[in-house]
Amino acid sequence: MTAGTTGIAAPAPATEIPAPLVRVEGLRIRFGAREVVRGVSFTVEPGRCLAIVGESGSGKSVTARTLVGLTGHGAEVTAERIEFAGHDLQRLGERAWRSIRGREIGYVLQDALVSLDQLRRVGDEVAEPLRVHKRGTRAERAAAAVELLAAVGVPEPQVRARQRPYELSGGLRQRALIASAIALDPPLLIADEPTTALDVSVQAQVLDLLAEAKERGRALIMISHDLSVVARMADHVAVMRQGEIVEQGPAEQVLHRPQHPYTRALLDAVPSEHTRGQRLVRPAAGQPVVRRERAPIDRSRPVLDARGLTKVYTGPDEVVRTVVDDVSFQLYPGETLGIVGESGSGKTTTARMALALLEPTAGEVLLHGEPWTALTRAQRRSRRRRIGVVYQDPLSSFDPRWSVGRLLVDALSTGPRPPASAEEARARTVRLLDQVGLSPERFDAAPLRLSGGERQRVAIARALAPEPEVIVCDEPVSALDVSIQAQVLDLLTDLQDELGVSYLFISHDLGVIHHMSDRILVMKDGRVVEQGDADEVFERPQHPYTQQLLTALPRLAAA
Amino acid sequence: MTVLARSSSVALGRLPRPGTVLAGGFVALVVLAAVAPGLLTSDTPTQIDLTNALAPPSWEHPFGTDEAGRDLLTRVIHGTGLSLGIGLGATGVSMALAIVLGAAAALAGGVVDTLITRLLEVTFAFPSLLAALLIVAVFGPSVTTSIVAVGVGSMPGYARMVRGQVLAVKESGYIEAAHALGHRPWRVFRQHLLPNAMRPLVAVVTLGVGQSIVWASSLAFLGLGVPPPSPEWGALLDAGRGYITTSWWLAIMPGLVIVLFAVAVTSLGRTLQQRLEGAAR
Amino acid sequence: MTRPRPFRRAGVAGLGLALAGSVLAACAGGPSAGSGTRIEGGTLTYAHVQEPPCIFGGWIQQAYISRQVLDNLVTLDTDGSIKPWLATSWEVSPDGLTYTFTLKEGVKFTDGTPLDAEAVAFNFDQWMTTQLNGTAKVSLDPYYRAAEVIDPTHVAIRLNAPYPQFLTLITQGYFGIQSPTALRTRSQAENCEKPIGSGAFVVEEWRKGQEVVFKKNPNYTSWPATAKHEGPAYIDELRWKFVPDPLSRYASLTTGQSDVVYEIPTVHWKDAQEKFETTIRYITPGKPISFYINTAAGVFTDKLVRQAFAHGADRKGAVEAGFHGVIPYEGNPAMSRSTPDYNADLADAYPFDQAKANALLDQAGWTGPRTPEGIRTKDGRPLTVRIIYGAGSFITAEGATVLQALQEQWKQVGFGVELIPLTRAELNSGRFSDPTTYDAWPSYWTSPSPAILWIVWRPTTPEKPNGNNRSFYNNPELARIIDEANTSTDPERASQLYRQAQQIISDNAAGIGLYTQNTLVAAANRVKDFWLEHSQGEPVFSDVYLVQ
Amino acid sequence: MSTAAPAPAARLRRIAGKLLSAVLVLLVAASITFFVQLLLPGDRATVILNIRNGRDQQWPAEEIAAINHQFGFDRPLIVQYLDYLAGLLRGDLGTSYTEFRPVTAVIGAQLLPTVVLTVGALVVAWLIAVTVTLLTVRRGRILGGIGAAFEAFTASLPHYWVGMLLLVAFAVQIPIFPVIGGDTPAGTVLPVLTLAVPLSGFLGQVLREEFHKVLDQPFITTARTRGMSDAAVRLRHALRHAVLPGITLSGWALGALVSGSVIAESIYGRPGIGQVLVTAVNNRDVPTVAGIVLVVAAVYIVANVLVDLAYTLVDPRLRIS
Repeated sequence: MTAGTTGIAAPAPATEIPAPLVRVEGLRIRFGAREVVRGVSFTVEPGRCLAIVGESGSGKSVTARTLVGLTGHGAEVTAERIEFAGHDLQRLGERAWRSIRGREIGYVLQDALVSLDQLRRVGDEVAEPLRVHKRGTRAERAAAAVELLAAVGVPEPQVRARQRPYELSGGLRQRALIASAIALDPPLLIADEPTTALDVSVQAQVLDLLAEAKERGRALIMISHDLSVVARMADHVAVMRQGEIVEQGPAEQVLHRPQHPYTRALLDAVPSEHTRGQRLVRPAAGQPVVRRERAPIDRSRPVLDARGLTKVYTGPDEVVRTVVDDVSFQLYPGETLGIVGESGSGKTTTARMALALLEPTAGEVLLHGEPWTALTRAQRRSRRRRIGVVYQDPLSSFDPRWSVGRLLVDALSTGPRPPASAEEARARTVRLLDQVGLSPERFDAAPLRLSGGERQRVAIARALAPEPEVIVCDEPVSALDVSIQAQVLDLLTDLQDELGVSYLFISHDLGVIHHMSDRILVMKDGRVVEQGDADEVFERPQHPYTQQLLTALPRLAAA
Repeated sequence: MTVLARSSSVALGRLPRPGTVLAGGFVALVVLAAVAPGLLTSDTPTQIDLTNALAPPSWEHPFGTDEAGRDLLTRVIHGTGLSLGIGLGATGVSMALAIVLGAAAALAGGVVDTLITRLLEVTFAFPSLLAALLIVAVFGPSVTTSIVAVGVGSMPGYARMVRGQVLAVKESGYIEAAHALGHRPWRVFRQHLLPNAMRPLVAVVTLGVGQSIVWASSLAFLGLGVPPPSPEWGALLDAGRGYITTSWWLAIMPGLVIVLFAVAVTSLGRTLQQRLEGAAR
Repeated sequence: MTRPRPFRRAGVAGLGLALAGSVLAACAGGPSAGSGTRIEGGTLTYAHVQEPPCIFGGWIQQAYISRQVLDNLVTLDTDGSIKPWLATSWEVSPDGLTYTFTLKEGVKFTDGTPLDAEAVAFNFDQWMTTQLNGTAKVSLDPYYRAAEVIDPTHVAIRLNAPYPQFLTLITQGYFGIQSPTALRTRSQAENCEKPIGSGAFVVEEWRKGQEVVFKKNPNYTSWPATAKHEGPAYIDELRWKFVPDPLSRYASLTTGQSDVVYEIPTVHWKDAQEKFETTIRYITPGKPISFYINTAAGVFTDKLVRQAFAHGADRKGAVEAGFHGVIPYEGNPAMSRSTPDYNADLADAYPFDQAKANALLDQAGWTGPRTPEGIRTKDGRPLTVRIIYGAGSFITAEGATVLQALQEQWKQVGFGVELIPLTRAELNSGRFSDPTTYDAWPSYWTSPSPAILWIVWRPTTPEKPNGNNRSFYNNPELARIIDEANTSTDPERASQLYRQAQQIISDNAAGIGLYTQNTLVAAANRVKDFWLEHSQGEPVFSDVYLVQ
Repeated sequence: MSTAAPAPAARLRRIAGKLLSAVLVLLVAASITFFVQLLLPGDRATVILNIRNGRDQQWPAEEIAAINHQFGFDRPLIVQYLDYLAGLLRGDLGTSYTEFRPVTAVIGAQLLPTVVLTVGALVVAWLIAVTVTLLTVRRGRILGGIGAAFEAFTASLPHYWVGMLLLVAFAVQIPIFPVIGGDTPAGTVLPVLTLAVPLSGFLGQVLREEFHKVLDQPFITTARTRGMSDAAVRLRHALRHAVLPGITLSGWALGALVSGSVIAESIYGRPGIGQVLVTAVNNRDVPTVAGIVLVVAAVYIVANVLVDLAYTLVDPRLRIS
């Protein structure tokens, strides 16, 4: 039997609620002294989707892994009950586990680029569960693989099956990964962050795929940090935090009438058109939303003026790629210009040209109306301090040998008022730290030891140190959890209101962009397809691509 | 994921902790022997006593005595300084060459890079032993020759590594960040590029010392090493090999010392490597 | 890699004594010879040390191996007498200037061409005029004049001066007769790899780096008078393997992978004597391993210092201990005990006497303040002695140990001795021919005849430099005595002059004795009638037969 | 992610470039040897005379002159060099000073045994390394520790020491293998082991390191979630990824193996390039030494091309670019 047929064969009526397929009660997991899951209970019924939501370290992934007996080395799992289809999973031996994995429970990890074996053909990967569970002959399995790929909507499956994962686009890859998970059409499907690292449009398609499995009456457990994604899929939502489920219930209820303050905070933290102009972090429960009031933007003289920026690369194989194609924009004092686009749209390249770290093939950038990219390296050096940068991964932008303090002092020294003495340097650094909401004792800390949020704050502090007029933010929050992201975004807006600095803000996340930007630049394949006032673009998108993006965008409101 | 990573780092199955401790102890002992042999033995390494030649290991002579009745342990201890010196010297030589060539290639790029890479290819294709043979043939066997020969022989490997390192660091975020702050290239090189590129090499160097000593002893085996009566380890081993069937200790003991030292240094080097990698990630 | 072996020099057999001694040693251990049932033919494997570039030539290694395929005019018996080989008889003209040889009838080279007077003459011309075999040349220079064909079976060798040593000298392997046709018509490479002679074996194949395979010559008719049997060789095949590593070499014998092994390490000698019936210790004649003392430059220009050096260390003790009592001490710096006309009075010249050494040094004025290392000085100049030696070649590992032992003792009397081992490349490079490059050089030069004195000690004169006089000791009187001895037709007189020459060398400490060069060979018990030829210890396989 | 295939023209040009650089490498290597040897102390004619006559003495001018003329040493260096290069292009490596034979002949006979030795060693080393790693990596601290310790130990073993011990153990004390086996199969076992054991340590260390990294990869977890057994995961997924750096290393290891073969050959009295090389250097047989360097370099280059091929076979990602 192959998934293709049975998949269509057994549709389950989603109306009446059947008996639970999975029943977990009082699950506790500890690694040595650290207890990472503390008494978690939930059930999943066939044809329904349970979403486990939480931020990193909340224990959601470990919980999921436990259901396939892959909790990890040295894990200590105890529970009042872990049942699958009425069988007690706690008493299973390795052999029994293996018979369940893949056949009874399918598992989808995030980011197929690393979750599929890059050295093997897609077909072999997809069909592996069949081989492992001794289904069919080589030829039959090969055929099945193609069918499966077709079933998950991979175009020209015969070809794809013979390719290797890295030769497929992110979306197709993720589909292939799902295909292999449903190869034996297991009654339970676990998806751990199935759409993270995917562009919105692809994200939507992948979610549809999972939805379809659900329609076929398969139970679905989805692990995600992204509430909006959850909103689209889940019948039932469980919110996890530090190894506990703080709140669970029907999706509609949890997402719209959250009981627990943490859930509420999470929901508020999600940036979107609604959150525009307000802080994402509520001061305290019940208090009114703080709106930001800001001086009107003077659009007479741009700080940054990009004219017809173009970047062309010629690969070693002599294939010419135009990465950025005739991009022009102006950034005015105190303003935030958002550049949004999917991976490979040329956002970052544009940013690096704006920073004059990359020579444009054509066009130029003016800084305060004066030539910038046109200058020689040496001439630029003296002006560099006027334009700072914050990267997505701050850690890699810190010299691993340097302490926070040294990083900032170094940055200060490039500013207009380099500190005269060590004392002054320290004093000003501490002030900087305070400005970005870090305590003075962080001065001697090694960035490696800081949390993601703290690192990004240090990065921002470093960008601010030379008192620049412009800061280029390249995906500054993409690697952060919702709540941390909220804090960082708030920090950025506060600093803007306080210092009147302009941001060239780059992100793939439409919500974030909408929340932050005054004006927006939508990029696709190196071109600007649409630009204009943020609300304008979001409410009345002109370009079909923009429209497509916005429809694909999962929204909390939509649920 | 994080969980797996953490648990695995516990289970990392390289030399177990006690092993590393042992290694450290042994290396420390060797270094002591190198700087102050007098502390470990009272006899002189060249004290000849032909009447007591080829005595098997005993309390009096833990490593036995050689064909001239010299106490082998004493000779091993007194040879330490020389062997260690050769190991360090050779590694130093090769590292110096490697850093200059590798860094130059990586930084200059273009023609210089291609030229240097070609040169390295040549040296790679050139059996290091032949290099040693020629060097010794030109300058005659001596400590310096051994150092140079071994150093030159092991240079290309390091050079490639340095080049790779520098290239990697050159591309890294913090270098760009430093440029973005408007620092001068030289300062960026001095403050960020060089130190960070050299960091992982620390471990490599420790590994190198061990290998260099093994290498130098190989030269001795081919009669190209340090001339007698010097108690350099390789020379001892070479002198002893004729007696392996009759007086095993002459070949086994120095050999063991060499191997154990190399093992110790290697394990330390690897531990160090992991530390550094840990620090970098 | 090949550990360089000494380049042995021409040599006449040692005194009967020497071999007698060794044969005794041989018979000492093991059951009596001749046991076991004899087998027809068979293959014998011989493990040698070093591989020569060519089968024949001027290097002892080549003498050894070419002996298997080439025959000489005459050979040397254990009593030192000359015996017929290719030449059935010979006459010396009264003036001692002409040697007329009568050749064996019907001898053919293995290429079918006749071995006649013309062939012999051709070979003599080759030796004296081409570079292919320089040792043959120096052995006869400057006495040789011409070779003359009288008739197919008679050839006359004419000399410039009487040279009684002539016959002795041509018994060495360097003087094997080759087929002129082959030498003329074939390429140098061919002759080098497969020389054509009339010997008991022919070269079948030379697997470089491994072995030379000899096949027996079924038509062999020209065995020497000293042969243990008449007729072709008993064995069908001789595999002459090259095994540089001493350990492997001896192990190959003990594990039965080889039948005869050359150069048994002295550590294993006792063991070998217990295990094997045939063990031969052959004491090579000629100059023993003795120090050339540089009399032209450095501290040794002063005779007193040279003598102090000689007294300063217990050479005898060191040698006996260092070589586990296998290799005898030799006090005579000029000639080894197995050489004819050996001066036995010098066997213990300069006994160990540090008091005397110190006295001599004081007398020589080396009384300055000693260096921190305890080295004597004179006018601030330290008494340092640079000893160079061919490590692994002239001086084996054991020899080096002996030197190190002596180094310690010399230090006690205030000599700062520096040991400088030299690779073969350095020795060959001729870089140490200059007097300023060393003070002493232990080395040997095996030769069957006292004529060796002429080669080594002939003074260097502007018109005729002597590159072999490594002591740079130019003593006209010594030269006159040696020359007179060489050309004297009266054996008594010659012998007495040779002895006198040795005395002069020793008294002036132009050389200092150390130990004799030996050849230590052992054969597996299944091997019978294996023997060493007497002029320089070439292994002889044409009489060997194997037993069960 | 998917990358367009390079234009054929470009590929051709790149291959041509590689070939050219390879030839260049060879010529440079040979030239270096040629000149370095002229640096050696002493004079070639003297050496040749010494070797031929088994002497170490000074030679009369006329004899030196004769040799100089015979071998053309009396011509200007540059002429000798150009002449040599011209020969190379004709595939003529010159004639050995000491053996009177063309260098090609001198080397030819000896090349195969050395190739057999080195390649054999490489293969055996891989076998040992893979087995040890597969069996010990991630099998708990004890086993893993033992595995790692074994690798660290073997990696530190000097070739000659291993050779010596193996010889004494398995040829002398327990005579399983011949002491002087030449290049017979039986005689090849110990030499191959001599070179393989230390190398296996090196490979093993790299392999183990990589294995650890790979086993933490998500795709390994994916494989497990499909119900795959640990053994299968190691063999079907992890191993292939883990061998990659080892393959690169193998390319580099060849140089070391050639050097090592000199030692192995001398201990076991085995024919091969190594033996010839050392003798030739000792005899200052310039054409032979240069010839050997040329051949070794060529073999090395070819080997590395093969290694690259192997690499792309295992990791197709490298085919592009």
